[in-house]
Amino acid sequence: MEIAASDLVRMIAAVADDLETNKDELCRLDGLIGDADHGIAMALGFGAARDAVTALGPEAEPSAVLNAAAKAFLSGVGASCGPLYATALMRAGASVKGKARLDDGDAVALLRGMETGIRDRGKAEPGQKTMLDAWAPAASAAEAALSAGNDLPQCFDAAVMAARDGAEATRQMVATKGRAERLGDRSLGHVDPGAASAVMVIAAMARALPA
Amino acid sequence: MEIAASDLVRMIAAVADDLETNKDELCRLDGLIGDADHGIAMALGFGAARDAVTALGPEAEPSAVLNAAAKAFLSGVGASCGPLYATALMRAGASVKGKARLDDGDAVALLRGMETGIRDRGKAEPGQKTMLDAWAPAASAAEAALSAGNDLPQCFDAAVMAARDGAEATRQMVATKGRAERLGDRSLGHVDPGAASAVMVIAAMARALPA
Amino acid sequence: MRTKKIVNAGDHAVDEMLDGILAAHSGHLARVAGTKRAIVARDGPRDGKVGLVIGGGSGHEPTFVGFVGRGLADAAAIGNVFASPPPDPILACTQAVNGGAGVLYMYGNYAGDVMNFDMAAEMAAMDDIEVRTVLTTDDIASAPRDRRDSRRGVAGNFFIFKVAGAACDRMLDLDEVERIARKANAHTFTMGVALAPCSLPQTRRPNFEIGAEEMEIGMGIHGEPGVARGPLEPADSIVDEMMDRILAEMAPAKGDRVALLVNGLGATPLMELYIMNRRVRQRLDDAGIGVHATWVGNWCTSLEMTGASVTCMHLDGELTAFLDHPCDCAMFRVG
Amino acid sequence: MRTKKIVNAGDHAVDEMLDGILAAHSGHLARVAGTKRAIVARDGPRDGKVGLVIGGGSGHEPTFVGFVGRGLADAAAIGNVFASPPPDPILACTQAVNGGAGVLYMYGNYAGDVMNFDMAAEMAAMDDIEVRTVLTTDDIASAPRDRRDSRRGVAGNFFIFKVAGAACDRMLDLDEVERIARKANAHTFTMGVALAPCSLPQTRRPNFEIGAEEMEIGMGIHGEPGVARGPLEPADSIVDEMMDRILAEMAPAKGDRVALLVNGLGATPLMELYIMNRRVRQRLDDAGIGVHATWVGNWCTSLEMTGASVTCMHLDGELTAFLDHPCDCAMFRVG
Ligand SMILES: Nc1ncnc2c1ncn2[C@@H]1O[C@H](COP(=O)(O)OP(=O)(O)O)[C@@H](O)[C@H]1O
Ligand SMILES: Nc1ncnc2c1ncn2[C@@H]1O[C@H](COP(=O)(O)OP(=O)(O)O)[C@@H](O)[C@H]1O
Ligand SMILES: [Mg+2]
Ligand SMILES: [Mg+2]
Ligand SMILES: [Mg+2]
Ligand SMILES: [Mg+2]
Repeated sequence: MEIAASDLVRMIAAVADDLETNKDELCRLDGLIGDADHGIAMALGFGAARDAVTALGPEAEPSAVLNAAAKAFLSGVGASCGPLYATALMRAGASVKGKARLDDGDAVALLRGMETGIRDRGKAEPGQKTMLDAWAPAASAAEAALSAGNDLPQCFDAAVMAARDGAEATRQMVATKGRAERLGDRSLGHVDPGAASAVMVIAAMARALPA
Repeated sequence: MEIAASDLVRMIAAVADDLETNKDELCRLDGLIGDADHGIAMALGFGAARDAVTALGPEAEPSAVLNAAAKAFLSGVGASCGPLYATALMRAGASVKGKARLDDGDAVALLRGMETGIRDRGKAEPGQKTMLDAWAPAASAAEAALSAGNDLPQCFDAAVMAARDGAEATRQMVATKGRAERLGDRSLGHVDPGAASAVMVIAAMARALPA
Repeated sequence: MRTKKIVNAGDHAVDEMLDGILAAHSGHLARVAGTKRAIVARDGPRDGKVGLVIGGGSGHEPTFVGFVGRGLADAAAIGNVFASPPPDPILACTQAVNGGAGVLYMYGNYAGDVMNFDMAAEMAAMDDIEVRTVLTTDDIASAPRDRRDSRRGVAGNFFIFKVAGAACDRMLDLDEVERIARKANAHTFTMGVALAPCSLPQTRRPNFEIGAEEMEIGMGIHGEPGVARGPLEPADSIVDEMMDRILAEMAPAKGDRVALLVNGLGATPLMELYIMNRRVRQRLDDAGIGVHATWVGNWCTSLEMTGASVTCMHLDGELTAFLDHPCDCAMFRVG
Repeated sequence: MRTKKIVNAGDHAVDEMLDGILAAHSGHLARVAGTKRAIVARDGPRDGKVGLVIGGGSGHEPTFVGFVGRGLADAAAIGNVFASPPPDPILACTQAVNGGAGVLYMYGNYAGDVMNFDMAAEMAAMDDIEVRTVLTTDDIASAPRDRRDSRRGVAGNFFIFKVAGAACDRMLDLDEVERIARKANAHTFTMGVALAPCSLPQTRRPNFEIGAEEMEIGMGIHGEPGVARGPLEPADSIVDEMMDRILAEMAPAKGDRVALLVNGLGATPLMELYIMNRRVRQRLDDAGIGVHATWVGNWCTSLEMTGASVTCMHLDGELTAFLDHPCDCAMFRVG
């Protein structure tokens, strides 16, 4: 399978749509251990990203699409997820720099690029009850699936499943990063909203892969 | 029957007790067409009156008891019912001035004195949906009962019944005095809280008449 | 289920509040000796100056006590929550601020306040203190225009007291102060809405019931019902309804100027008040009316009621000068 | 069932609020040209002065935008409700206030703000503007004492920004301003409680659930849960719990002095805040601590959250002088 810039545009639009749909549920989750705005910020960010990439000309390369999304996300949102996803998208863009179309390996590298961006910006490690607890296993699962000879949809499916398990696992974690850090044990029993939205992001990307 | 100063003290204490008990209900009524504080003010006022008259020496005359109650009410409360009841008690005191004990006629005159005080201070007429709509028929009913040859408990019973009917009739009235005046038709259907408390005042006095 | 409040015994709330106010603002305020609820300005009352006494029930803070200070009110008599003070503290204020030039009473037009202040004025007369009274009646929703005198006073107190206090501070005589106070009142127009009730510290129960999608239009500041109930509208529609009525009453000419107060009733965030102010300004701009000054905040509250009011004071040169005159109160400063 | 608010579209609330703020306070505030959410003081930034940029999410008004003005912050970058501003408006503020002596960023210690301000600082470095950052961490309930640096900033911002702004206004250099700002933060101690939640204009749903008889202890200012939940106590007990912890951390000597802030979170009436202040003073009096100055009111809010916090700034001569230094902001004035 090959992913063109126009496919990336469609994937980002799919993410934006799903987050818009799930905005309220993400706010509800954030209300339990945070400040109830995560859905708003994510929908705003990917909405801005979608608008920016949709406005690009057909000559834009994949990395240009991801950079445009990163910039729009960064200036459109703020909050915690703004710098995190902006950096993720920027790093994803860097990971596919110079390519006109992405092959399966590039697409999996893109996922890892996003994960690295989040890790670099947030300075979190897995286990601290953040979105990284979805992104890190997702990137690894996609890589493992690719090494095992699977095709890209299968790699993405593996990523989605790993993200979902990772998000679910945050329930058992005590937050030591982000706003929930001050809650101590009171953060137990709740899914991290950033991990929950990460599942939605990856799942929407998977769904919108070119057929 | 004869009413001594000590009986008046007991009657005032009975009023204070009943208002304390019914404070919440009066606040609720006031909440519907006013500012929800009528029970607080009435309980406070008669409570202050009770404390003041209980502290009087045994040599105090009935008019002195009523004057002391009036002063305590006046400085203890404020609101609308403060000046109204303070003036009522002052006028009642004036109406029995110089008497060491009150006979039936004096006691009925005392009720009329209270009514006159409220009327003078508030410049209301019956029909304006105020406490006067209980006090005016009550005083008249007591006078009529006395002329018809009834004893004092019967006169007070007549007053209570007339007050109750009068209060009930305020439901059908549009307020044109007091805080509820600005409501216009929205005051319809609700009993005036001052009329409701007037019933309690008169009923408690009746109950505490000397046996 | 009791409403939630940070209080001790409900019956002590007012006196404990005043203790807290005097602790915080001892540079501005003091109790009149021997009283609990007569609060006088440390700097303000003086010989030859008309004394300004304001007052009313508690629960509207910073109105009234917060407006006591140099250039504004000389003293405030404080009642129970939503209850006029009795004559005693009013009289104590009167005596404390009497500088031989007479004393002006100013307060909202409520039956209870009128009776208590009038009784105090009668007592003051026995001390040979000349007292005049100017009632505030700025709530345009509370009675039709031809019965302006039976309207109640609400947030417009802010402007009306301010102007009168400035007139006193400039040592004008009682006639002149009274004229200016009446003029300030006549030029001030308020309309409010409430979204959710307050509750008294003693009852700890909502003062009224209101539906989840409703608002009360033309609400008073004691939780009294307003003139009508309607569905909760967007901010711009609410403001439009207020401004339609205010502009119709005020009948300004193009180029006229106003002072603005967008007032919160206690539980409405500044965010919402400023969103309202945006629309107020659009409406005034459209009508060609200039804005001399704007205050936005909780200036005349109704405990924790949710809602807001808009007040316009229709200015001329005289009112503007008095409004701009400096004042220095515990909770309000100009200049 | 949606919570009740006076708003138009929830997504427009912040920009409409800023429109309303700029309309009301055009004498104090302006947008940085070409931006929507970078607000700069009309009088403040100047050559040779360290520029002070503050900022954070909306919903805390008058924090942050109300503290922009001569003698305090030079500019504020405004985010969505409870959301850090992105780097763009922070950078625009930085450029607007740069007087060649460096720029200080001050804001509450939240992950989102740190990431966005740090990105802005990196961009400013590319413009050769030297930026330093001092985070506020006054919320003593948010982490143990040995992890002071991971505490969050809450109402104590009021004092900390004020002192730093004064240091800038006195034209001290960046090292000195930074030292004083850090000292101000280290000397400031806040603890809060919440009784009822706020709701965002977009969600119109309570940010958290809380029982009818409960309070949240050690609450943040975004509706985040606090450190514990307990039964609602009388005012004096609540204050005692706060003051026990504040005094234990502050460890004042007899005769020391503090500045006090009794802060409402948005929907708590002044009456309750002053009742709290009464008890705060009793506790300080008992401990032999003097009070230099007291502010009581809604200074750092969380939309319409019900609740309050107490902040003590432990003063010495230097902090006192900076606290007393005049400032003139749209929503806060000293001197
Ligand atoms: N340092 C970090 N590294 C990775 N993820 C983080 C970090 N800090 C916060 N997050 C994520 O951000 C999410 C919250 O995002 P959001 O609600 O948009 O921001 P805010 O906390 O500023 O309101 C958390 O649920 C968590 O997953
Ligand atoms: N002018 C008046 N004459 C007689 N009664 C009056 C008058 N004004 C008000 N009242 C009575 O006072 C009652 C309200 O008393 P209260 O709640 O104590 O005072 P407030 O209205 O000041 O809160 C009304 O229900 C009415 O019966
Ligand atoms: Mg959040
Ligand atoms: Mg009442
Ligand atoms: Mg009342
Ligand atoms: Mg947030």
